[in-house]
Amino acid sequence: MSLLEVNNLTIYYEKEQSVVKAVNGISFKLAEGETMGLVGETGAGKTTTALGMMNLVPNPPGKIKSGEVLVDGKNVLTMSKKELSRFHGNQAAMIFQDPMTSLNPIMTVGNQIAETIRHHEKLSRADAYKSAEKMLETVGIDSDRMSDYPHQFSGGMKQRVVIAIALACNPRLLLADEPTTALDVTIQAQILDLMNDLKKKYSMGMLMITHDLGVVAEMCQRVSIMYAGRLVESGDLEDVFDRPSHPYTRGLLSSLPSLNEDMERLRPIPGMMPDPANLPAGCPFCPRCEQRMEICQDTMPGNMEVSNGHFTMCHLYSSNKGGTT
Amino acid sequence: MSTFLEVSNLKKHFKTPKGLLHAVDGVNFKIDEGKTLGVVGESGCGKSTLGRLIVHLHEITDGKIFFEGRDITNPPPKEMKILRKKMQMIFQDPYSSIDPRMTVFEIIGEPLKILNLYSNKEDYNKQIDQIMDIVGLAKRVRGAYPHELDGGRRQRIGIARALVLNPQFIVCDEPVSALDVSIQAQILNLMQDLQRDRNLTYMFITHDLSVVKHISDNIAVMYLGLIVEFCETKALFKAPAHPYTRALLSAIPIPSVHERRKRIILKGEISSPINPAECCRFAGRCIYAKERCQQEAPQLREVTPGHFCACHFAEEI
Amino acid sequence: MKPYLKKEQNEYGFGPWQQAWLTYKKSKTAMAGLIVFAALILVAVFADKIAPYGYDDQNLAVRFTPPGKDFIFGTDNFGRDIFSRIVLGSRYSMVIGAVAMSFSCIVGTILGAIAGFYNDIIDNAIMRFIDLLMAIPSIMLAISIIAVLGNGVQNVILAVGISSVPAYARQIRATVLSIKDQEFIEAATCIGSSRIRTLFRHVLPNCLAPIIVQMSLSVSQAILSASSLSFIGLGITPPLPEWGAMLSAGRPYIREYAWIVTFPGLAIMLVVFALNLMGDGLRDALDPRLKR
Amino acid sequence: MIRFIIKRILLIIPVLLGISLLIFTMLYFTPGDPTIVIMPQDATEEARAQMRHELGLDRPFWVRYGEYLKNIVTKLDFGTSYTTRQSVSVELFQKFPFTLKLAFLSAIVATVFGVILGIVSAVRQYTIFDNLSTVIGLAAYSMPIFWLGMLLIIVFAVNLRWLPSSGVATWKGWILPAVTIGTNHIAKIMRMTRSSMLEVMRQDYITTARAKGLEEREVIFKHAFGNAFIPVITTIGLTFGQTLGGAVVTERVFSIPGIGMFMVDSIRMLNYPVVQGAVLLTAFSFSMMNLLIDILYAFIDPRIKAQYMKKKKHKVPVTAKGAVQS
Amino acid sequence: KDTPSASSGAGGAQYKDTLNVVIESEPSTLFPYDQNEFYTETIIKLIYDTLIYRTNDDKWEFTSEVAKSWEYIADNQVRFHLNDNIYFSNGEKMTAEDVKFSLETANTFTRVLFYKQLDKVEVVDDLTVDVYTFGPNPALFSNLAHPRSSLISKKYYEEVGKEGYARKPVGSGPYTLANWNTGIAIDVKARDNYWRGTPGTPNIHFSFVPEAASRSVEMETGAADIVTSPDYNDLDRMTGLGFEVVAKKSARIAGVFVNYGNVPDLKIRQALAYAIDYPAVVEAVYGNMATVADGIFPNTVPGYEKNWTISYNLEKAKQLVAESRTPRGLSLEVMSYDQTETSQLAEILQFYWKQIGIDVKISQNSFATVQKRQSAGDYQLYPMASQYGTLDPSRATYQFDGKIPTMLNLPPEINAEFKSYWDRGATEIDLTKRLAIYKEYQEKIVEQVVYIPIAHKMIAYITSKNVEGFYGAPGGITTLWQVKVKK
Ligand SMILES: Nc1ncnc2c1ncn2[C@@H]1O[C@H](COP(=O)(O)OP(=O)(O)OP(=O)(O)O)[C@@H](O)[C@H]1O
Ligand SMILES: Nc1ncnc2c1ncn2[C@@H]1O[C@H](COP(=O)(O)OP(=O)(O)OP(=O)(O)O)[C@@H](O)[C@H]1O
Ligand SMILES: [Mg+2]
Ligand SMILES: [Mg+2]
Repeated sequence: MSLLEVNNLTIYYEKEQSVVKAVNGISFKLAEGETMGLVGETGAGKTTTALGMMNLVPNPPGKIKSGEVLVDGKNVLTMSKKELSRFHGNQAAMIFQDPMTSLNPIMTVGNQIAETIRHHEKLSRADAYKSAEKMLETVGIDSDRMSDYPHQFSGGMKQRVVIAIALACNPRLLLADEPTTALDVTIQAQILDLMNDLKKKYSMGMLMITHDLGVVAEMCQRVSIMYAGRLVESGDLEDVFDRPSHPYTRGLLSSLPSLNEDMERLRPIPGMMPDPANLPAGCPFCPRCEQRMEICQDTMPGNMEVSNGHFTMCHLYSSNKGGTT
Repeated sequence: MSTFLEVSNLKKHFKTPKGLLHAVDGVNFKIDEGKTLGVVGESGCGKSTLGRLIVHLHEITDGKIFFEGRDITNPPPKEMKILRKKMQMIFQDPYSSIDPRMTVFEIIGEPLKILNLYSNKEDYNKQIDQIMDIVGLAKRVRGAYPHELDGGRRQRIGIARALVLNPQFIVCDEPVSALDVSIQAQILNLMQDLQRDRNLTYMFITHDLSVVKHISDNIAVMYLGLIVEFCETKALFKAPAHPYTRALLSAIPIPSVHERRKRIILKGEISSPINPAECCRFAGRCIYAKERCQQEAPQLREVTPGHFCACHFAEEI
Repeated sequence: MKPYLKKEQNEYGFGPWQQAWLTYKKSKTAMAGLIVFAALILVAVFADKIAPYGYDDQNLAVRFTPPGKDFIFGTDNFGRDIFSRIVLGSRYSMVIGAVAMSFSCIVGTILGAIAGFYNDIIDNAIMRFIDLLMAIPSIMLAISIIAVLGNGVQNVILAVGISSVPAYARQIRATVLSIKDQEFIEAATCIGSSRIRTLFRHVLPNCLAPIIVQMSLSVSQAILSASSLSFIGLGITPPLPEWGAMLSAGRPYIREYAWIVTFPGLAIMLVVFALNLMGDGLRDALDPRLKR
Repeated sequence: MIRFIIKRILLIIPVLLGISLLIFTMLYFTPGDPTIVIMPQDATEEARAQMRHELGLDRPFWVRYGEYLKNIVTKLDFGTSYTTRQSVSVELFQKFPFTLKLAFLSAIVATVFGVILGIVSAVRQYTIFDNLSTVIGLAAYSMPIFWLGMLLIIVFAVNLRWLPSSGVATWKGWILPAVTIGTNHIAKIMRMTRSSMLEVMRQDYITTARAKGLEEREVIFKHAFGNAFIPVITTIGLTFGQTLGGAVVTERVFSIPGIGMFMVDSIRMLNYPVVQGAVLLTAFSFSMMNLLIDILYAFIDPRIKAQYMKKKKHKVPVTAKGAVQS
Repeated sequence: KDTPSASSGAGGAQYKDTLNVVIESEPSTLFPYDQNEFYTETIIKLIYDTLIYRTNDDKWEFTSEVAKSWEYIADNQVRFHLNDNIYFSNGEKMTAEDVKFSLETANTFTRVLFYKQLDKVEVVDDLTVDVYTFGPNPALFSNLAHPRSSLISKKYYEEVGKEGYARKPVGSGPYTLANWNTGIAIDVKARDNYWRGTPGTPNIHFSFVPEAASRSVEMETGAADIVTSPDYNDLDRMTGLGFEVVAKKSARIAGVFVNYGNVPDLKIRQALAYAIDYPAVVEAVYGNMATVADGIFPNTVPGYEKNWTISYNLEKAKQLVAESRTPRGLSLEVMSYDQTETSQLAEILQFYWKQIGIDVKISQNSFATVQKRQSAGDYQLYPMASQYGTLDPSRATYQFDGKIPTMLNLPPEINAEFKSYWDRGATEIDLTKRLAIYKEYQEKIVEQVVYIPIAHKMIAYITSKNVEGFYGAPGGITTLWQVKVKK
C-alpha cells in the first residue's frame, strides 16, 4: 500500500464575486521514501493542493469540494479535530516557501520546536526541550541558539529551523511548499543537501512543490506537472524530463535558458495561464498550445497512460482525436 | 568599439543605526556599446545599489562614472535631464514599480510629458502606440490599470516606459526574477530583440546564472559590495577563477536528469556589509581560505587576458 | 485577482476607484452607512424646507410636550420643536465636523507628506513638533485652544481641527514613507520627474486611500469632540441648535423629560455610527492588500 | 534595556519643555486679565496693577517663562493658583490621582472587553456574533459619553440601587465611570484586535502552528494572540491618553474631582498656572504611559527588544557555526 | 475624648449619628478669608464663629454671637463686648487679641467684604474691642456677620499660616474638622464643649456633587439627608417621592443690565423692558423657584421697594420702538457666558426682543471676559443673576455706584447723581434716613431703565422627612449646627 493516495481532490475558493477553481480533481500516489515533485506556474494550485492534503485549507473562502486524501489508508479529509491534531506534525508535516514568515516572531525557536514534540510525544518540558536541541543540531544549528528568536537568524538558518520543526516528530510524510524559493542559490544548495540527507535518514515520503525544474531534477524520483489545477503530466523523472509528452511540459522545458547549450533565442510558451476563476470548458492549455486540435476547445482530455506509470492529460494521446487545427 | 560606460572606484555607503553599510565599495568596470554586462551575486551584495548609482538614483559616495567618455558623476541639472533620456532603468518588481493609480497609457506617456518630448497630442499618442506595439502590449490595454494586468504585461509596461525615451543604456534590475519561466522567456526574448534593433547597451542584474549566461556578453560577479570576478561570459562558465564563482556555478540545480555535477556547498551565508573588515570578504566561507586571505584584501587583477579576478590564489586553485 | 471584470477581454479601465466602489457596494453595512449619511446630508441641505419651525421659535405654552402628533420629537424647556432644532442643527454639527476635518486633513496631509518625503532635518523638525502636540491629549488641546480663541463656531472648528492634526500628520507620514519605498517612485525619478512632481503626482494620490478612511473616521471624531466641548460650555453659542449643545442644555431634564436629550443624543449617534460604518467599508474597499 | 529606559525618560524632557513653552505662549497671548476674576469688580486700577505685580504678570515674557521653568526644575513648583492662592502642585497632586485612576480603570475595562470581543469576533469572523459585537461596539462608541453616563446612572444607581450614582468614596463608585469611559473605548480596541487578529491568522506561522497539530485554542492564544496584541497596545495607550485629558465630561457626570474639570474651571477663571500645570502633568503622564507601552512592546516582541539592546549581545547571523559541510 | 454618639444615645437612639449633606463642590480651602464659595461657607460656618450673626428666622436681624453686645462710640467707632466662655477647638481661650488679629488680617484679603474698609481695631481690654472704620460705615454689621469675617486663632495662625489653616482649621465654632478625604468628603465632628450648647448631630459628612441632577439622585438613593441647590426641575419629583423641599426668599435677583452708553435711547430701553413676558420667563427659567421681580433689590434686602411697575405689553413696546430714534429696529448683542442660567435667560429674552423687531445676537464668553467687558462697559445687554450675600443695600447697588463710570456708560451728570446716592447710602448710619436715600436711588435707576429686573430668586434645599431643625438662610449660607436627623 502506498503511503499517500490522493483521489480526485477538488478545492475551490468560493468568494462572493467568483469561484476560484484552484484544484480540479487531482489524483496521485506516493510511496514511502519516495519524493515527488509538483511543478507549476504561479497560481496553478500547488499550495492549495498541499493545504488540502493537510486538511488546512483556510475556510472561508476555501472549500474542499470532493476527493479523499488517504495517508496509510486513513482519510485525512474526514478526520475529526482530535484525529487531525494527532495527524498533523506527527504523521504529516509541512514546510512553507518563506522562512521569514513561517516562524512565530515572538517565540524562541527552541520553544517552537519543543512545542511540537511536547504536543505529540508525552514528554516533560525538559525532555522535550532536550530532543528539540538534538533536532536543531540535526539540521546544523548549534543547540545554544535554542533560546534565540527568529529575527536573530538569517534566512537559510530560519529555513533549517522550519525543517527542524517539521521533522521533530518523525513524520512519515513531508509536504515542502517551495522550501528554497526565497533563498539564494548557495543557500538553496545547502538546504537541498540537508533535506536529501534527512529524507534518507528518516525515510519519509515527500512532496516537493516548486516551480524550479532544476530543483526537481535534483531532488525527486517522480514528478507531476500542474497546470490550472490539474496534473497534466506525471511520471518518473526520466520519463517526464527526457520524454515529455504534454505540450505544456515540453514548452516549459524549452523555455528555460540553459547553462550548457548556447541558444540564440528561447522558445517561450505564448500567452499565459487562464484565470482559475474562469477556466475554459476544454483543455485549459488549449489557447497556448501549438498542437491544439478542435476537440481541445471543448472537451477536457482524460488521463492517458503514455508509458508505464507516465500519465498525460492530452488529447494527442487519446484514441479518439479529432483533426489538427 | 569604444568604451561606452566606465565606472571607476565607485562607492556607496549608507548610514544605518548599526554603522556604515558599505553597499558598494569600490567597483570598477567598463561596458562597450551595444553589449550586455551581466551582474550576478547573492541577495544584498549590492547589485541593485550599483545599478541605481549609475542611473543616479542614489548619491554617489565616492568614485566616478564616465558615459560616452564624459564624466557624469555629478551632472548639473540640465545635463541630468539629457542623461535621463539616455539612461533608463527597468525594475524588478512588476507590482510595485508602476504607479497603481495610472493607466497604462499615462504610465508610458509620463516620461514624454516630463521631458517634453512630443510636438503635439497626435505625436504623443503615436509615440505611445508605437512603443506599446514594440513591447507587445495590445492596443486594448491602453486604458487598463496595472492591477488588471498580470506580471508579464506589467513588466512590458515597465520596459515600454523606459524605451519611450529612446535611451542608449538601460539598467535592468532583475527584470525577470519575479516571473514564471514561460513568461520569463517571453520577456528575455523581447529584451534581446530590442537590443538588437536599437543598439541598446544593458547592464543586466540578476541572481540567476542561467539567465545571465543567456543574455550577457560580459559578466561581473559581485560579493559584498565588490566585484570579485569580471570577464567574458564564455570564459566565466568555462573556467571560473574565483572560488565564489565556482561555488555559485556548482550550486545551480540543473533541470536535466543526466547531468550530475560535483557540488561545492558553501558554509554559512553572506556576511554583513556593515563596517566590513579589511580582508578578503569571502574568506569566511571559502574552502580554500588561507592566512593571507584573513589579512589582506585581494585586488581585482587580470589573471588571464580579459579575465579579472579578486583572489590571491586564483591561479593555484 | 480581478474579480469584477465582465470577462470580455477588452473591458479594461476599471480604475482603482471604480474597483473600490464595486467592493464597497458589496458590503451591506457600509452601504447602510452611506445611505444614512447621504440622507443626513440631504436633511442638512434642505433643513429649512423640512423643519416645520425655526430653531429658536419659542412657545412657552407648549413647554415639555412629549413626542406626539404636533411635535414628533416633542418640545424642550422653551417650547421649541426639537425635531426642527435637530434638523436645522444638522447643519451645524455636520459643518463643524466637515470643516474641522478638512482643516486637519489639509494641514495634516501637508505636514505629514513633507515630513515623510523630505530629508531628515525637515522631517525631524515637523515630527518633533507633532510629538509635542501628540503628548497633549486632543480634547485637552482643543480646550486650551478655545481658551485662547474664545467660544464660537469658527473657534470650535479651529480647535477641533488643530487638535486632530497630529494624528493625521503621523498617519500620512507613515503612508508616505511606505510609498516612498516602492519602486515606482524611483522609476519616476528615473524618467526625470522632479521631487515636487513626484510628491504630487505619485505619492499623494497613493496616500488618498488612507486619507479618505481617516477622513470618514475623523468627521465623526470631530462631531463628538465638538459636542463634548459644547457639553462643558466651551462650544457653540445658544440658541444655535448644535446637537452637543442641545444635549448639554437638556441635561437637567433627562429624568423628567427624557426626549429632550434622547433625540440629540440619537442624532449624534446616528451620524457617528453611519460615518464609522462608511469608514469600515472604505477601509476594506481601499485596502491595498486586496489589490493584486 | 535600562539604558534604553533612561534614554527614553531623558527624551521626554525636551518634549515637556516644548509643551511648556507652547502652552505658556498660548496663554500669554490669551486675552483677559486675571485680576478681573480674582479681585472685586470695583477694585481700583492701582489695586489691580499692584495685584498684577504681586502675581508677576507685569514682567516680560521670557523672564516669566524662565522663572516658571526654574521653579519647576528646582522646586517642582508649578506656581501659585491665582484664585485660591495655593500652590498649584499641591492642588494638582490632589486631583491628579483621581484622573489617573479613572484612566487606568477604564483602560482595563476597555482592554479586557475589547480584546476578548475582538478575539472572538476574529475567530468567528462573519458570524452573527461578529456582526453583533461590531455593531454594539460601534453604537457604544457613537454614544455621547455624557448621555451614556446618565443612562447608566439611571439604570444602576437610581433604579437598581446597585451602585452609587456619584462620588468615588468606595470602590463601587469607580465602577460606573470606568465602565462609561471603557464602553466608549471598547469599540476601538475591539476593532483593532479583530483586524490585527485576522491579519495574524493569515500568516504562514499560524498555518505552521496548525500543521504542527496544535489545537485551535493553542494556536489562537499561544501563537496568534501575542502577535496580534502588539498593535493593540498602541491603541490602548492612545485611549489611556484620551481619558487622561478628556475625562472632563465623565468627571463632571460622576462628580470625580479629577484634573479635567479642574482645568476647565481654571480656564474659565483665567487661572493660567493651573492650566499650564494640568497640561504639563497630563503630557508627562501620557509620555510615561507611552514609555511603558514601548517597554511592553519590547517584552512581547523580541525584535523590538533587540533594537534597544543592540549594544549588548547581538548575534550576527553569519558567525553561526552550523553549516553543512559538503 | 468621649464618643460622639453619646448625645443621640441619650435621646432614645432615635437620632442618627451622622448627617449627610451634599454640597456643590469641594472647598478649595477652609481658611475663611481666602475664598468666596458659599458651599464652603456652609462648612466654615460650622467650624468658626463670627463676631455677630443674623437671626435664624425670616427677619435676619443682627444678633450676638461672639460679641454679646456692641455700641457706637463714634460714627466711625464701634465697641464690641465679647463673651467670656469661648474656646477654640485647640483648647485656647478666645480673647480680644484674637478678634483684633482676625479682623485686621481679614481686612487685607481681597475677598473679604470689608477689604481695606477697616481703619484699625483696638483692644480695650480682654473682652472688649473697638473697631474703627474710615468713616461712618453702616454696612459694617452685615459684613461682620458674614462667614468670610469668621474669627481665627492668632496664635495658631502665627504657627501654621494661611496654608496650615486651609487644611487644618481651628475655630471656635460648634464643629471641628475630623477628616478631609481630598476629592471625596469632608467630615466634621461636634465639639462637646461648644459655648452655645450641644450641636444637633455628632458628625456631619459633606460630599461634593457638582451636577445638580446628580445631587437629587443622591437624595433619591438615600445617600444624603440634605442637598443644596437642587435643579428646580427635580423639585416636583422629589416632593412626590416624599422629600421635603425647603425654599426661601433669597438675596438673589436676576435681571438684565442695559448699557446706557450703548443703548442710549430711553425709548428703546423701555421697549426692551415692556417686551418681556415676565411670568412666562420666570416660569421657564426658574419654575416655581422664583417670583416675578417687582423691584430692583432682592426682596430680602433692607430698602427693598416694589418699584418696578413695567409689565409685559407688547403693543406698548412696539410703539416705543416706533417712537424711538431707530423705528426700524436695531441690532443688539446679548452678552452671556457659559452658565446655564445666564444663557437660558439670554436665549429666552432674545426671543422676546426679536418680537419687537430688534435683531438680537447672543455672544457666549468666558466668565472672565464677561467680567472684563462689564467693567469696561463693552456690552449692550447683560442678563445676570446677582447675589448680595450680606443683605446690605450698599452691596445691592454696587453695580450702579458710579465709581466705575464705564460700567453702565452713564452720561456724566447721571453718573455723578448715582455716585452721590451711593456714597450717601454707604455712610448714613441712621437706618430710616438711609433707607430713604435708597428709595430715591432706586427710583432713579428704574427711571433710566439701565436694569431690567426679572426674577426674585428663591433658594432651595431638599431634605429628607427626618431632618429637624433645618433652616435655609437667605444669603444661601445656612447653618447646620442644630440640625438633627431622625432614624
Ligand atoms: N485564500 C485564498 N482566497 C482566494 N483565492 C485563493 C486563496 N489562496 C489561493 N487562491 C487562489 O487559488 C489559486 C491557486 O493558488 P495557489 O496558492 O494554490 O497557487 P500556487 O500554485 O501555490 O502559486 P504560487 O506559485 O504563486 O505559490 C490562485 O488563483 C489563487 O489566486
Ligand atoms: N536606501 C538604503 N539604505 C540603507 N541600506 C540600503 C539601502 N539600499 C540598500 N541598502 C543595503 O545595501 C546592501 C545592498 O543592497 P542591494 O539592494 O544593492 O542588494 P542586491 O544585491 O540588489 O540584493 P537583492 O538581490 O536582494 O536585490 C544591502 O545590505 C541593503 O540592505
Ligand atoms: Mg504557492
Ligand atoms: Mg536588488
